[in-house]
Amino acid sequence: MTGFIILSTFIGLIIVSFAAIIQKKIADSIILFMGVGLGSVVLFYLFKAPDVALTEAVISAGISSLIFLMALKHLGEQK
Amino acid sequence: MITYLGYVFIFWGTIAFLISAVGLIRMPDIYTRMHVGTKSTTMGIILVILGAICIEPSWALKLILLAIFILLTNPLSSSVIARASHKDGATLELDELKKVEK
Amino acid sequence: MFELVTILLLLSMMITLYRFLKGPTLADRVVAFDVMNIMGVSLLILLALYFQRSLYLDIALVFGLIGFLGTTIFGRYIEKGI
Amino acid sequence: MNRRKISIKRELPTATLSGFVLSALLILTILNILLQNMPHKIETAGDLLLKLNTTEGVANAVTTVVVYFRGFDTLGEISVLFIASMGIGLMLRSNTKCNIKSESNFMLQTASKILFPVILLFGTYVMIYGHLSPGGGFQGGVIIASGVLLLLISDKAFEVPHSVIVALETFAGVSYVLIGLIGLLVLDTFLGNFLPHDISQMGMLLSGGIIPLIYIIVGIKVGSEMSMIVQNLIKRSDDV
Repeated sequence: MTGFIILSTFIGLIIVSFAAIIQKKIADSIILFMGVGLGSVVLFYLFKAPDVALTEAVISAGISSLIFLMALKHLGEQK
Repeated sequence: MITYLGYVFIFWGTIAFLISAVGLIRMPDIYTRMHVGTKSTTMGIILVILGAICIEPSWALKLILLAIFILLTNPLSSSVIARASHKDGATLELDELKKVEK
Repeated sequence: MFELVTILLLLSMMITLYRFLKGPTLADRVVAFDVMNIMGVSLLILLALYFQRSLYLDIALVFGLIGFLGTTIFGRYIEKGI
Repeated sequence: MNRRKISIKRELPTATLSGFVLSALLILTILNILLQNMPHKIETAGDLLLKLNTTEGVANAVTTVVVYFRGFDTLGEISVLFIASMGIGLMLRSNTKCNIKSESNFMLQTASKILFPVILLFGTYVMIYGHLSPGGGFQGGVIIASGVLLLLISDKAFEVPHSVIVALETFAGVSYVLIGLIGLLVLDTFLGNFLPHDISQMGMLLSGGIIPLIYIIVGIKVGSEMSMIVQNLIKRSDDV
């Protein structure tokens, strides 16, 4: 059962991260990157590494998206 | 016996999640999607937490704390999204009131 | 019983992933991300029940408490407030 | 300038790709057979760490490594974070305009005042119980910085007072080195565990000796530095 969950999480993670690369707007890429963070938390949890999972959850929930969005605003949106 | 009750609770919670996911595809615009996505998942997570309390009664403190956190934060995100998309200029797809005003 | 519940949850996560990938505007993606956050919390609870470790609930607590911050930041970005 | 259009099908060397896939499958099969024949009782690194845990009275193996055996490295990591915070503050200092354009939602303004103490309490819980459950100083500090971030994006007038941040950071840095030096005096190692730690009490809060103390100090330092970074990114109006 655990193997099935790991496999489906892997497939979803690969699809989301591929979609994050090919987006036209950068803000779309950032929200897809947040999805990658969520999937990797579940994956670390399944590999029984709760410390790493907690760190990833804390970082990717709030701080990471703020830093990316602020960098996007500083640089200006490209067409 | 109480374990089976817990699994029944968790089953209905996942049914609520499934309804929410189908509604997220089915609905035409952002306001209805926001409505479907937040109301139904709140009920789903509360049912899952109730089921987990029935299965493992000794974890009740942490799970009730988790339910309180979810009840505090989930309506907040939905209201922020609704206000943001209204300011961004999103419109309703099926607006019945526009016919009345004409 | 556990298998049925988990497969239902993974199925609904997959359906939500469709809206998350396709969504025409940014707000659609943010709503789908919020829904996936809550589904992820319930998946973590189910896995803690499966592994029989109450310590693993801490990660679900973190997601329940500060998982909404990403949604809030993106909402403030969409309304051009931040 | 009309470049010849090359179709993807012709560019992709299908024979080579299928050769790669076949050889990868072969290697996987051989590895599987080799791993199946290994003896099952292997003493992994986790087992060794669990044996060490019983001598130190700490229930979390990661904490044993991070604080006991790599305590000096933790000091270096904290100073790296300090340098990053200082660099962001220096780079964004010249621009003195407020970056928040409009007032936020009324619900968000009300809820942030209720949620901030809860987030603060939860961050402290993650810090203090770092030696018994997943978590530690860095994670607790980042949770507290997330609470500050919630206040910053909900309230236009809120600003973290600079002098408080400076005082907290100085206090945390000085006391980390002082505790390490006391350990060096008493037990001949940097960050030696000079407080009583019973093995029989493993699993209780006070069983870790100086571990909760060090985690509180690391959490204060990380929290103040991360909230300074967040405030510099959002407001860009520090008047130092």
